[in-house]
Amino acid sequence: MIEIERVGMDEVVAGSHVNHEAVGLTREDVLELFRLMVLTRRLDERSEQVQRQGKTAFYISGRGQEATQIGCAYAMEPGKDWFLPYYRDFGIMLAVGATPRDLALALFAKKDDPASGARQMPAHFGHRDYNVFTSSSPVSTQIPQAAGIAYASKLRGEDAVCYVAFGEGGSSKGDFHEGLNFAAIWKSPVIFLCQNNRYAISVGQEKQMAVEDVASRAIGYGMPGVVVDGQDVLAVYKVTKEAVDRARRGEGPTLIEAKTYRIVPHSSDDDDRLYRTREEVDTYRTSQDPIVRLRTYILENELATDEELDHIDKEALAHVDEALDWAEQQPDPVAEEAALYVFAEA
Amino acid sequence: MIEIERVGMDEVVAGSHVNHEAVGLTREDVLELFRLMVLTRRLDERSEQVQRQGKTAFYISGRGQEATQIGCAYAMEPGKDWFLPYYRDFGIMLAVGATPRDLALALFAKKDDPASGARQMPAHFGHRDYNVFTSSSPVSTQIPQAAGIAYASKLRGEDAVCYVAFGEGGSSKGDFHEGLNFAAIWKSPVIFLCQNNRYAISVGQEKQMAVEDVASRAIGYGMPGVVVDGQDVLAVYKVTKEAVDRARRGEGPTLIEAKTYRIVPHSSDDDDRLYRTREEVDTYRTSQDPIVRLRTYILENELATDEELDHIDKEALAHVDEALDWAEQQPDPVAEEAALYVFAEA
Amino acid sequence: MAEKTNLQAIHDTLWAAMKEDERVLIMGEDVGAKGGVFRVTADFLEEFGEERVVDTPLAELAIVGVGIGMAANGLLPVCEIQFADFIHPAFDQIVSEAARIRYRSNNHWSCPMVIRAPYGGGIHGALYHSQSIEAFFAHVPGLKVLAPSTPYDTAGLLYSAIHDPDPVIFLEHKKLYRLVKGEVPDKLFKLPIGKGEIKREGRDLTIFAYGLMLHQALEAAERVAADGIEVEVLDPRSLTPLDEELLLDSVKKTSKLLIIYEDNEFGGYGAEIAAIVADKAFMDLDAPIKRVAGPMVPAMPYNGPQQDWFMPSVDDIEDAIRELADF
Amino acid sequence: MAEKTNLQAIHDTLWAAMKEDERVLIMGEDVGAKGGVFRVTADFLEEFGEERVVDTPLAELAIVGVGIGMAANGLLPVCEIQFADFIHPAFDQIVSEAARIRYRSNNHWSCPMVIRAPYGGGIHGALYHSQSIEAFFAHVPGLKVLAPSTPYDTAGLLYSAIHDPDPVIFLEHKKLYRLVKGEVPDKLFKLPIGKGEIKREGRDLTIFAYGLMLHQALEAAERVAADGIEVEVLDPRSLTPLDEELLLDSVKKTSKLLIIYEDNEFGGYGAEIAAIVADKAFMDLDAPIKRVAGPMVPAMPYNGPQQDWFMPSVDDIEDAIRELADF
Ligand SMILES: Cc1ncc(C[n+]2csc(CCOP(=O)(O)OP(=O)(O)O)c2C)c(N)n1
Ligand SMILES: Cc1ncc(C[n+]2csc(CCOP(=O)(O)OP(=O)(O)O)c2C)c(N)n1
Ligand SMILES: [Mg+2]
Ligand SMILES: [Mg+2]
Repeated sequence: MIEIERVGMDEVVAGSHVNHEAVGLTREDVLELFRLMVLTRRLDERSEQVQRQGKTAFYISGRGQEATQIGCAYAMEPGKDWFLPYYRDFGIMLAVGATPRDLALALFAKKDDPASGARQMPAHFGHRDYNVFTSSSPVSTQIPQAAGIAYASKLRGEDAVCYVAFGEGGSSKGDFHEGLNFAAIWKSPVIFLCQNNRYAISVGQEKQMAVEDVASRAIGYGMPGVVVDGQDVLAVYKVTKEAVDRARRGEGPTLIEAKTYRIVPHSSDDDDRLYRTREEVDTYRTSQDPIVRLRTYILENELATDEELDHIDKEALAHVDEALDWAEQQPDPVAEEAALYVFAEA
Repeated sequence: MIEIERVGMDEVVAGSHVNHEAVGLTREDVLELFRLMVLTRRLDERSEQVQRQGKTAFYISGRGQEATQIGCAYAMEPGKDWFLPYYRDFGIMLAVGATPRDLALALFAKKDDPASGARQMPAHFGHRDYNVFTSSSPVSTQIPQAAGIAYASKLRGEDAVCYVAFGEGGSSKGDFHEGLNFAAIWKSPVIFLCQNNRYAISVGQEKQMAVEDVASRAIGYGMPGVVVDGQDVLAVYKVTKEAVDRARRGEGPTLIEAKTYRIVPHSSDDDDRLYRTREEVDTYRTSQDPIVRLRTYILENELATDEELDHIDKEALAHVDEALDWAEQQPDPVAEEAALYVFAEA
Repeated sequence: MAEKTNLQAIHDTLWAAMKEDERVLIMGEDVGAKGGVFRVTADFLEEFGEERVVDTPLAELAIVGVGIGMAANGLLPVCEIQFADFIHPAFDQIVSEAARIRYRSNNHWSCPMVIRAPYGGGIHGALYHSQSIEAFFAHVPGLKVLAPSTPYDTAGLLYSAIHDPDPVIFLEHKKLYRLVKGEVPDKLFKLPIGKGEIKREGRDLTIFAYGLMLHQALEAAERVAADGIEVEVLDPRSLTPLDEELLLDSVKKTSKLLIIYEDNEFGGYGAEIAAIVADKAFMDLDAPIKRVAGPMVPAMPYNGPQQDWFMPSVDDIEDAIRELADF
Repeated sequence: MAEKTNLQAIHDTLWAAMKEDERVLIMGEDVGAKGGVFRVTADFLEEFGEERVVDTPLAELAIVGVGIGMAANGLLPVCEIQFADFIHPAFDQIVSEAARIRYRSNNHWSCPMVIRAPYGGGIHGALYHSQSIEAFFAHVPGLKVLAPSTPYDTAGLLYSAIHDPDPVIFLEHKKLYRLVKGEVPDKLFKLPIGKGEIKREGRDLTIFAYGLMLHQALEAAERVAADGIEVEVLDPRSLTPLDEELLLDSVKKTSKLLIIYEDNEFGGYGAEIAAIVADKAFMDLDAPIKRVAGPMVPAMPYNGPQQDWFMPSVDDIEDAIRELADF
């Protein structure tokens, strides 16, 4: 029987379980990972603010899951590979090439939102330019679709890989089962990334499944399963890189489960005090925050100084502010254009 | 990590891997198992004949899977337990108490068919008297239903167990995934029996899944998984009994996979020469036939003589003949009564 | 009697029904500690425990499939689908299974369950938190589909649904959860399933409407009353079984019919209403049967201008009334 | 030209379309070695290999979901659902996903796929191998639903469907697979989607019918012609988009409409036809709009007497024609 692999799960550390050079990354790569994570975080925080100010109608967040997303995306090849993100994947979007402006257009429900022209809620990602397939609200429907995208790449003899994400809640749906099974049979090049943040809205993992690890399901499909510390960007990079290499070699899909935590309520419509304690949330807000972890690693390894990191952070914030201000001024969708594109226009 | 258990899978034997006394069965029990298996087989053979003679419209068969069905049913308590059979489960039906007459009424599409009044095709089992819930054609829909039945029993503090069957093909559906996951979380007393006969109509197991054992999926749900030689009635009895005992003790569900083989075409509408060789089928028709295996065991252990077994067989055949002749003479459904029971009648 | 919103009416009815009868059980996503995303089951967990207020996995197929099993084995499950838009993964369990348990078993088995589904738009819910789903289910023999639109009707029909011997799809318009208020008896009571109600009498034309559209129709009727146009507003409450007699009687009286629904027009529930009247009350009609309904785009957009473009408005209804009255 | 059955027309069109264009691919249960349970893809596996004639796991959700991905990434998948009755597990992937890929992405993505589904009864298929499913899908914006009923129409529309830029549900009546024969061009050809055809001209009344019911309607029309009743028979071929002009023109000519379908009557596809005509051709009508359709029981029974009770027959249609003609 195949055993599932566990990376970074044996002990709790302050920095990373993995050395960046050991996984083929340079100092510049590490700083780029940091930049992407901080950019994602700042965009997230400002998005929350504008929603609270009543400027946007809805806010949903990947806060706390940045290492999982950025580590994974960094192991893939934007432009060549395919992406089927889920609604918390702001980090994936920024890492594959979408700009803060692109994402801000969706937040403000503006005409030029590249995902949907603001037909959909924010965080329903999609971007033709970067092979990000359109996504929807019904949880997990993207999983079999990823298997199909990967099948087509392989049929044509291309070595593109397809990323698809979902929560541990999403792993309970039939779509997960049928999609993974299909991809395993046909050795389709898919990275199935389960971002296990312990909750599906209010439902804790213990009522979602009777197992500790979603990755253990890989055994029943006949694909490798990996559990990784999702707060550790280098560890996530490492396991994803291995999975991507396997997929490119024609060895089929991998199920990666990143153990992470949602440090904010489910969305702007949720009050998480109804179902979890502040103490529980606090660990992940402090020492287990993925950005704190990477900062610690960088400082420990003297890859940059505090000042250099602060500078990156400041630039990220400026970038985000510019994007939000700009997006807010962009034109709204035109009412009658809602009639377009039910079918291909003649 | 939980390992799956394997019973009778290490070597091929002519009789049984298990001694009947070691699993608490008497000589009488063994002969009763033999009688039920032979009765199932004779009913099956005669059903095929009447269909070929044009007396009935459709024939589907559990031939070759009798040990799996009878061994499993014998470990349960008809009258108290619940049953959600699938369409090959003629053996289950006879073992829980349905008579050959009951089943023959469905074959001939007669008014008094206890399953559906001949509204449904034959083999769409159901029998209120024996807690056999009504079944349908869409594969695997019964699986979450079984979880619900078991949940209700447990909620009321009863120790009834619920049997549910499906093929290895049926294990590919979302219903399987969602049903097993629910039952595992709530430790509902369900025996999930996968009758793996290697084919789903024409689709071989290798295109159905990338694993050897459906039972390996139990690991991903957090319930015990067992693989058993499905041609060995005593082995199936043994593993089912253990699972039933666990379930009654409140320890939750078990996934049992019985390795068996469908020695006939999928149904009277199928021609299996299109997709498998005669040689492949022949092993299972001869030495691996479950009735041959049990007969060998009985003779080896001198529990009965050839003559005694032939006598049981002859009686079974007479029983079946009587039932078919009788059923054929029963009244047809009344056309206008098709309007009844869409809802409860006032 | 007390003044309640639709939401309170549902909450209180469920609560009392669970208090009264141990067989009643709630299941769905987030119905426990969170009390449901709309807080319909707020505080239920503490009162009834996690085995009767079941937080399910994120798996609609299982919510319904497991519910069918519970119903077969003596419980009276009330399944919550978080948003009606997410009922589709359970489509097979509802249509192929729940709806046919009794029929396919020749009355030996049954499926007394309720599936609650918050539906409807106008709340910036976008493509997947705004849909109407009644047309899919009203077409299916073996299901009852209820769409009450006032607190009183909601309370009475929910209690009837829980004790109905067959499966009931219970539709709750999200925008109406807190929008309307009305008197509701303090004790559990049943309203007959299959009976509509004339919510406003009139003789110039009949409007058939339910959900948010019922309230918009009543508002439009008020507006035109100022000009002497008297509109009769029929609330079916139960989409199937339909109170056909009430419908035909009203059309007989007014000779004109305007059907309003939020769902996509083509093949929507209102099409059947038109078909029935065009057959059985044809000779009573003085004008074409008109519809005001959602346009034929997949669902309503998120952004304000396009959402408003999608939703039939009070103005749209008013215009349609005037045009039909003038015919 | 050659004389073919519907089955041969489908087989040959798929074959030629795959020969012509590498992007076309077949997937479904048993489509490989067995060549499909109806033998529509007999011998395809040998010719095109297992990667283009994909035997899928028993998983309809995946058949459609995977197909959507293939279509997004440059292929033209033709998904087979073994029996239309088993399409429901894929309902969410069809309705929430395939139908909306273009709309929800503001035209950036599309879903050029065909979902073939053998439907319809009269073949002792019982509750789960006999159903009509068009009403569910014809209601969904973003889907095209085709129901051709002759070999010629079937061949031309299937080829159009394969190259249509949007998702198409392609319905094949099982009883018609071998029942009718007709001339089909030897080369691939396209018929426009959205165009109906008058299959028989007449001036006394219009019948709207498709599938097996079309052929029964033609037979009934022959019978009454002996008595001087001239029935016009309209075959929509495409259920959505609907050829509304052809329908309204025909009703304008005959002033009477009879709608026939095998599916359950209430909320069935024909209800929309009645609703359109009761609005847009009301002034042309001389009689109530009538329907002959399946009764409101969940589906047709297996046993002969009750199956026959369910199915609208040529006699039923003849009676309805005579009654309407006399009106
Ligand atoms: C099919 C479906 N059912 C319910 C919902 C409502 N819903 C949205 S997100 C969510 C929880 C998802 O949890 P998980 O998959 O763990 O992802 P997370 O939000 O925790 O990242 C639910 C229930 C939905 N979007 N789709
Ligand atoms: C949802 C659904 N899809 C397709 C079918 C058609 N069908 C009936 S049986 C069958 C194969 C089932 O194979 P398996 O589950 O292995 O059971 P077996 O027949 O081999 O015992 C198929 C595809 C069906 N009944 N239901
Ligand atoms: Mg989660
Ligand atoms: Mg099988």
